[in-house]
Amino acid sequence: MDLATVIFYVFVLITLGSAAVVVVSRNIVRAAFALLFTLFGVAAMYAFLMADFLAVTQLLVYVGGILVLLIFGVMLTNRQISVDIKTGTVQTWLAALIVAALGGTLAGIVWSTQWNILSQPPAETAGAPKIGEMFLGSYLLPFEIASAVLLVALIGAALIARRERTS
Amino acid sequence: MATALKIYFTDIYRALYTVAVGLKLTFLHLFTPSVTIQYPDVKLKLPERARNRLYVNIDDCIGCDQCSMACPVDCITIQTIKSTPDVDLGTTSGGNKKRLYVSQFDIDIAKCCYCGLCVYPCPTECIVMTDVYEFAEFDRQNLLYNFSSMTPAEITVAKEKAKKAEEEAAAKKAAAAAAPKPPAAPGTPPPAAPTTPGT
Amino acid sequence: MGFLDQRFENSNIVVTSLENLLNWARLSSLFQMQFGLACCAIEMMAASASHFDIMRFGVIPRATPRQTDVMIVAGTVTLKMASRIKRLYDQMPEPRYVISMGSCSNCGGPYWEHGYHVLKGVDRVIPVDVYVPGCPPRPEALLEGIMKLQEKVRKETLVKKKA
Amino acid sequence: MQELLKSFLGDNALVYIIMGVPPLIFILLYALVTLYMEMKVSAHIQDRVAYMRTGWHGVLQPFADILKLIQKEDIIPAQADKLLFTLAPYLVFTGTYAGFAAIPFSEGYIGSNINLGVFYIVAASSIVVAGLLMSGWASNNKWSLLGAMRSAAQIVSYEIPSALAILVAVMITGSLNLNDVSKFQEGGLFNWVVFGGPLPLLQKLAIIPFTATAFFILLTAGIAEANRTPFDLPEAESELVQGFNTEYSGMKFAIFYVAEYANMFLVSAVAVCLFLGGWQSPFGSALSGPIWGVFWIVIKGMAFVFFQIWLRWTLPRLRVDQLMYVSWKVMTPMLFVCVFAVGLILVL
Repeated sequence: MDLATVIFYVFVLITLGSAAVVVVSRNIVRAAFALLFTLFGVAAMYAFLMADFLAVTQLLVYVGGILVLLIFGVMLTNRQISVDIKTGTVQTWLAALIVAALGGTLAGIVWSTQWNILSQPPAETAGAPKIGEMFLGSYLLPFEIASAVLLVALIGAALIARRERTS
Repeated sequence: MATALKIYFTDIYRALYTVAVGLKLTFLHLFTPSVTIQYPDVKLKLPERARNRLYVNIDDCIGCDQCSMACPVDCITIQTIKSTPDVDLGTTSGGNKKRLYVSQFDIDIAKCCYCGLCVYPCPTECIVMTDVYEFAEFDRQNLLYNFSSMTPAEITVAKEKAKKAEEEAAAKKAAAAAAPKPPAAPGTPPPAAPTTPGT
Repeated sequence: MGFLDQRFENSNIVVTSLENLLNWARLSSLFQMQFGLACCAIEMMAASASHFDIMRFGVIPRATPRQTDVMIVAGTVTLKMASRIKRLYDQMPEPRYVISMGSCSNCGGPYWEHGYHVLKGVDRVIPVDVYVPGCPPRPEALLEGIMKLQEKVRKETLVKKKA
Repeated sequence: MQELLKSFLGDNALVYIIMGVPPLIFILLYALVTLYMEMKVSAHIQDRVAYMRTGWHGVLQPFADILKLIQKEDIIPAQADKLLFTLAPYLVFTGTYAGFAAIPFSEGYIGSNINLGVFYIVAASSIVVAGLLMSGWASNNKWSLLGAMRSAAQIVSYEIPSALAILVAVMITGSLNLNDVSKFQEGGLFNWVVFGGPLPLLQKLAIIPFTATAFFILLTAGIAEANRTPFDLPEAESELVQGFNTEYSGMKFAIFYVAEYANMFLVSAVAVCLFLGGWQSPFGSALSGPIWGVFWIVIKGMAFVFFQIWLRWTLPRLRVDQLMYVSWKVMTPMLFVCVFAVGLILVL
């Protein structure tokens, strides 16, 4: 086992361990911070798959953007008076059923997938220039629609947040 | 609209301009020689009438208690013992004859507020403010300065002598005033009530 | 308690040189907890300003007690403030030192007799290492107090005290 | 350097680990120097002298400070979240240190020669935000929490102008790899991107105002991201008692301190690599080469670290609304103009 494999398993351990903390932890802020390590570990997985653009984007968008917002929200609402936001266990049976179904599906996929590791990185499809060309070439329409949706969301948020002048 | 835009751009311009002015000023100060006095090596010369630590020339003190009365914070404690006519306590540098033993002359320098009011009433100019200001201590007890030069043994001797003399004087007075009259209670008026320091 | 304080049974050459090094570090980097309470604070500011420059001794003001080494209590400690001083002193990490600056914090100063509202000396709530007399002391006097404290720190030892 | 090590050691992963060590050594040495420089510069700006009693002009002071911080009691408040409280400073430092991987210290040395250099640095700095939030929350102290909130809000909003300013440089150089960007600016002072890069003269003259603006804004946004004055609201002493590191003492505080200084150099180095030629010598081929490369990038970076210190002792702190105003209403629109104009000039 060479060093790269060891590092890979360390990242696997970090990802799975922190994911377990996210699920199990009763302290919601700790769960949110554990999510940081999960997302970070996933980014590392992408890096191992030679998808470095995806890895960095994962880090930037999920850790830098979404997670920070999440933590913001959790921290601000965590200690509100008379509202106790703590995760408890409810509807165990239903949850177990859904989890079993989901887990079964995932296990099936894992079982049926051909785990052939590529000896050469797929350089042509993963690099930033290629992704950029695809966005502005064959996938221009979805890309533009996505940006229009984001713009609408942004304007909507501004409208909701804006205080009424009169009244 | 146009004015709003104008204000917007003027604000940006002014922000940059003022920052530049500030930066220039601080940059020039980077090269002005510093004014720092390297204290333990170089010391500032104090003004002539600087008031710092008190000093008492106990040889000149006549125990008149004036400084203690003048002190606004009562940090001076003086106790005196009357001397008998047979002892000569010497004279002060000004030529006054000393009549009292100064058995205790304590200044709690920790309490002192360096106002200098004790200096002016002193008839023999024996209490002065010096220019010593470096006298930090590890223990506050060391800030209680004892200026009296008398040892405890000397104090006991002097006290006994004074007591004897007093008794003799009282007896003499009683004898002179004949038997029926009760002896007057003389007793020296006590000096300013000594107070325990630090309470 | 500090990192290595009183961890050694007896003193030898290694311990002594380590001691010297650590004491040197301690005494030349005294981060300051400002406690300017009255007129002495003005002199404390003067001591930090250009002419006297307390930073020459490695004294840097820090805002939070967690990062400070020496608390300079400068001024009249009122009874109300005394509890705060105690609390902030408790928040300072070991090794910590206290300089009491000026008559008021030394023993109550002008208020020692009739001050119904003044703590008669800050040493009644926290242990004081150096007393700087003066009302208020000159900035140099504070610097001398710092040097006195450095003298004290230089003599500290890592060896466990014999009971 | 990487190839050389590979020929020695064989194992790839080991090479990567060894490649990661030089920035760490650099950060520690640089932090000591900057610690000293900051105090001396501040003192001389105020006509003082600072640090005179530890060695010649107090040069040993940083060592005394660090040695003292090691000795200090390590306090973890009773009500704090012990795990997160301990983890936070390391996370902050890791985020900053990770950024150094993509900085080319010389032609021959770059921690990780990936194609996404700058993009990666921007992403890595988001770990710092998470670390700061963690420290603020775990301290269980209202000032820490407020400081961390402010810090996160500030860094997140200043990432936008800095990303746009990076975009301006990247449009000209056509690469995200800082080593390639530096190579692109070969040939002396006037081929640096801030002077338009090695473009034809006419294009160059047209592009200079926009690149200069972008460079200036990148530097300012960098100061904001490093939480330095005048954008030091997160640790405003007078209102927030050191902000997120209120409760930190001893070594944990020292790590925050080093991370802040490292961040200062990181933002300076990014600006230098993108706009001022990175490890390129300003005199063309004279005084260039791998060793001189290290010298030039460190000198340029330190110049901007000095600039940050200089600015710190010149300007007072901004208000929160002013801070956001500068980011959203001044820098971002200006950079949109810059990006548009640079694109136009490059296409024409």
